[in-house]
Amino acid sequence: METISSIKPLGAVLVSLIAAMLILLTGDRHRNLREAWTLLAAVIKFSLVFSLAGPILEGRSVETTLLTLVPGLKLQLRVDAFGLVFGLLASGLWVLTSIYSVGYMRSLQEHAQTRYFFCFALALSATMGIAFSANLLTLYIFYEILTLSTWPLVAHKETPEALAAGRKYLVYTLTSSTLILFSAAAIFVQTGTLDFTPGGFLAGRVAEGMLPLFFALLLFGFGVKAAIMPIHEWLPSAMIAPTPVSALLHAVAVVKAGVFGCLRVILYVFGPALLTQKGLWFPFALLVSFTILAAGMIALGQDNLKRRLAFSTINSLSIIILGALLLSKSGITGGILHLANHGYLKITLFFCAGAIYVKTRKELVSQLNGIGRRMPFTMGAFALGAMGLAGVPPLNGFISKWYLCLGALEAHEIIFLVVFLLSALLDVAFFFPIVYNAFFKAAKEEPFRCDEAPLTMVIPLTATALFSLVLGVYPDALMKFFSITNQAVRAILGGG
Amino acid sequence: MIDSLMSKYNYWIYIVLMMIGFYAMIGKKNLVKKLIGMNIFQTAIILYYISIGVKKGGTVPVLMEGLPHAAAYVNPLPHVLMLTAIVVSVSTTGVALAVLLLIYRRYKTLEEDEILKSMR
Amino acid sequence: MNAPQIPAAILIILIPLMSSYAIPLLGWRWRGAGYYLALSAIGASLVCSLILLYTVLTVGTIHYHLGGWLPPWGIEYVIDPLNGFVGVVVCCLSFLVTVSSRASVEKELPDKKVRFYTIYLLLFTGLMGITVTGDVFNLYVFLEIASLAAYALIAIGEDGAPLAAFNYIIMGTIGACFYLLGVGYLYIMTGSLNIADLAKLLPALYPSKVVLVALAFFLIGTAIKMGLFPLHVWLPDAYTFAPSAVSSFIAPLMTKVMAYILIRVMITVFEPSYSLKAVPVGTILTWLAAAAILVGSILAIAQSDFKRMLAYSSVSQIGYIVLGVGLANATGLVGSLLHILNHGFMKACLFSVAAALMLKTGGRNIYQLPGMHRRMPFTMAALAIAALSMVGVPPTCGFFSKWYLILGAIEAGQWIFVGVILLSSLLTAVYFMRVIEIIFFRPAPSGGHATGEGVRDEIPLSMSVPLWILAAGILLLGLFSEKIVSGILRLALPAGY
Amino acid sequence: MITQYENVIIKTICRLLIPFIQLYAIYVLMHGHYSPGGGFQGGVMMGASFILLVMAYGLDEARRRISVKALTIYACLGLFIYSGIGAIALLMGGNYLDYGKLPLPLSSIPKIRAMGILGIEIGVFLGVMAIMIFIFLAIASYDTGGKDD
Repeated sequence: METISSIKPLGAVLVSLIAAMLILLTGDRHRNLREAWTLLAAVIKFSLVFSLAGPILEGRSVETTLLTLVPGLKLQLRVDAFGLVFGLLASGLWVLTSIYSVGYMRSLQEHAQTRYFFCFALALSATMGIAFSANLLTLYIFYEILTLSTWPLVAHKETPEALAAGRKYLVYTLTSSTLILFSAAAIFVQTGTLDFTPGGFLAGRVAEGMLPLFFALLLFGFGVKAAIMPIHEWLPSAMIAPTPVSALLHAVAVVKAGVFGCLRVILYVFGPALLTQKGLWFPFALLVSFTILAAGMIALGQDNLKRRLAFSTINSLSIIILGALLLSKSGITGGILHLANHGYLKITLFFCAGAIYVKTRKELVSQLNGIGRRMPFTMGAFALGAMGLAGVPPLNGFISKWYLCLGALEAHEIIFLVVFLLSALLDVAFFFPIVYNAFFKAAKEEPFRCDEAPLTMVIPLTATALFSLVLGVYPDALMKFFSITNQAVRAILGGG
Repeated sequence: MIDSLMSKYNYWIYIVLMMIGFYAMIGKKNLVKKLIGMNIFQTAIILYYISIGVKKGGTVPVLMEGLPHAAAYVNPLPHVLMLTAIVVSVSTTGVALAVLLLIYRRYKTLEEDEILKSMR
Repeated sequence: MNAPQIPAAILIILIPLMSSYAIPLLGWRWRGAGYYLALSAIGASLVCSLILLYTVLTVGTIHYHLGGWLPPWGIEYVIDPLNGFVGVVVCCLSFLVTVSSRASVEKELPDKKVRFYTIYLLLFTGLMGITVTGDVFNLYVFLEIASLAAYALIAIGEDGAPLAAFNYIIMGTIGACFYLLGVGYLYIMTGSLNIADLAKLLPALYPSKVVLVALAFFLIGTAIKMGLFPLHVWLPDAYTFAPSAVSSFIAPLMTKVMAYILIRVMITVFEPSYSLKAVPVGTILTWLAAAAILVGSILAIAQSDFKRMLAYSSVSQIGYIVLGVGLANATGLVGSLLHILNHGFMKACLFSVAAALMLKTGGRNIYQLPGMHRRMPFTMAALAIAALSMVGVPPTCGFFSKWYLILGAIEAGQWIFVGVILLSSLLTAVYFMRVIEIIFFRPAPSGGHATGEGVRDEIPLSMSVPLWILAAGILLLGLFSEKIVSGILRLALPAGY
Repeated sequence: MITQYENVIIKTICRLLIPFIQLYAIYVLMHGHYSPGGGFQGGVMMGASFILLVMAYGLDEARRRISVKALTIYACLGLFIYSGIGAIALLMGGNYLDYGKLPLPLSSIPKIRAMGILGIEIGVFLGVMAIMIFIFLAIASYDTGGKDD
């Protein structure tokens, strides 16, 4: 594969870092200027990432080598098709979330907004770094930065519960990164490299007996952020964070970084060939299947809207991982596509939850009767997002689920096909009552009038919802997710 | 058995002295006694060094008429080293005494347990 | 072999030594002289150490013969990449710490400035002497100079300081005496005190039990001096009660230099194949180190006094350094040496923050710190960086020494120590993240005496500039650690590795 | 606080002994470089003579004869002589403490070396004497506090 040296990947990482510094320097005194930095950085970042799509689609990869970290390992950024999907997703949604954040934070007159925007920008830098890391150590570095920069966001409210949630978040994520570090070091000692290679680089270079250990440690290491079931507990607690944080970080950046890490491990460290040969994938596939179903069931019982969304997130994340674990062409395609599609759908839902909270201070599902008449745009978008997650055509969720089901068939594992279908049913079961109640059950005394959240919030959530629709009809729209995904899958399976 | 033990009597002496000092440092509650123990400890080592420089029939290491060979003199180097060690020991004692004065001025006692009680 | 006789090798200790007793003379007329004289002397030493390191790296090992007497009869100073590196670390950190000492000395010891800087320079002289000397007995003398100065400096602190200093004197003297006994046993066997000469003579004598006893004495002596668990009991009190300027000087440097002695003895005087492998010293060291790492971390969690917490964290970090030595392979040793540098920077930064807190609030209790990030944002940011580095978060430097140590442990097949290192970084996270949470996220106590809440009240420039250089150093050393490793540390490894 | 000891015998004997102790101290010093003895031993004896003085005549009398300020100067001066001679050798192009390189108008290198080491011994003598007295005074007058004077 041809490689181009360019500073664009570095630029994409640094631009929000610089913005973070500027935000800190600007401080609370010039709020408009501070928010301007965020927006400016978001737009620049997105255009930088977007400009990388061209070379990738031509089958090349773009690389920035910064310096040698330890002998044999470089701090290196390399954009490949898979990384680009995640990069495009995160940077694109940052633009919208920034607009939304401004509206949300100002409407609620939150405290410590400078810290909030600072950490937000920092987290985005780290996310970009994760997307573009060329090796496991670089990935680990950015992964740790992401953990720490999102900690203040989780603990933002500074109430005892928020602090406790922050602590829980730290305990889970730092422990998990310890596992990653351990296996990275052990793999490095045995192979002398940690560079991601499409199709994996471990085959024949690591002691046979260690493979299951490394696989388990790495998957659990990244799996904590991806909230695989026994180690998911931090995610619902972290929902105490402000809604934009939940939206971007807990539906897009942080948890997706975990999923992204899992997929990197499955597809670029071990590789489909090795995993099929050793049969390592099967126990984990069972575990994530359990997560999918259990999270769906738990979500049914949640009354707090954000907690319900959180469990729905856990459910969807495991679907993505399961897709990749099936190791078949369509399964991997579906997984990567769902990574992007789920981002748009879930952020829509979170945006809606935030808008509802800002306008009405309501957080419980049972309080939402008739809200659709008061906030038609918000709830319309919510309905679209819910349908997308359930896999209703013509939304983008349908496409990825279609591929996932195909993947299960290709792998000749009917049981996982059943899991996918059941999970779609569960999605319907826990989202549609909300939509139904919002539109068709009138609240008792509340007068009927349109009373929407601020424009800065409504525009982003409408945009994401509509874009999900567009992606469903034309999957290659604007960002060419579909082509890029195919590119990635070809590289993985061709190379393996 | 006894012979082999006795032939190395200088070692036994220094070890016994050292252990006495060590006991005083660890076991005594009075800080001055601890300090005295420390001095015994250091002196034991100094004695040990001096004893290893000595040889039977050796004389003072000052060049003398008729004794041209180094073999006739005791080894002066350990003694010179001990001169330095004595200086060190004196300064340590000096500093320790000064610190004891500080302690006494602050707590009006030199018993360790009483000091610890009053610190609480 | 015609080794270069570079005057820098002696000036590096002569300048601070002469300056130290120039201070009381000047002090009659000009009481502020101490600070400037100390600063310029240490600055001159820094320049010397850089010259030395550069010469070592370009020309080769420097031998400097005092009085023109050739070794093994005369005392010689030897600078090879190992102590050239340690020398630069010590000088560099001392310089920064000394710059920042002014304000806290003014606050805590206003009437003892002159004496303070006299002894302070003596301590520095002792540390530099230990670093450059190539003679085991000369090393003992410098060891005692440094220790005596440290006892005195600690004793002038507050509250429990004299008792802490006295305990340190007792323990330190036992340590030094054991070291001296080790020297004596080696002298009986070889008749030499020169390190290079000993290294040549000893291999023939390895079967002898006397050599083994000497090794054991060296080991115990240095272990006491650097506070290796379970001989660390003097350390927490001494670091806690010492004046801020002293603890930020002693904590990062003293134990590191002592660790250097351990490395020098284990690696250069004895051959690693003997001292670490043939006898189970390596195993003993690694297990003690593992215990130190865990116990230090756990005890640190239990503290509410900021300086005491840092002291226990030092106990645990010393464990890292010793662990790398005990692993007896190149990667582990590189990790140790790198950790000497990294931990020096981190601890200097953290204790400088403690000094800043003492200066501005007069207290050390971490539960009194909520809202401090509004009063002293830059200082607290530096604290956060250093704390993250202690936890081992990349790309700060703390991560990289841990990385080498982990690799070293894996190469040695010691999986359990990998677990220990990783577990301890989690424990470290517990106590440092707690501090960060309290400072940054807990709301400041409302009402009461905290009327100054939200008012910017930063430390003076003389403190904040070094602090920020240290904090930036933590980041830069992390990013450029590979340069240090391949440029200097690889050369410092013994031939057998 | 050590006060004057009212005993004629002790006072008289001290008065008689002290000059001889001091003379002997100087003898030990001057012979130090080619026979047993030297700066440290001489310095300790010299210091001891003053300590005897303090014990017999009390602290106040001793303070009148020798001030802390003077002691500090002596100590520093001694150390300066020591390291200064070494540094002069360094300046003359030799190694540190290479007495052979000292610019002394003497006929042969060994003689220059002997003079050099004598200079060193004198420095050590002054330093040790001052420090011994200093330590003793500091401990004897513990109740007066320890500030910069």
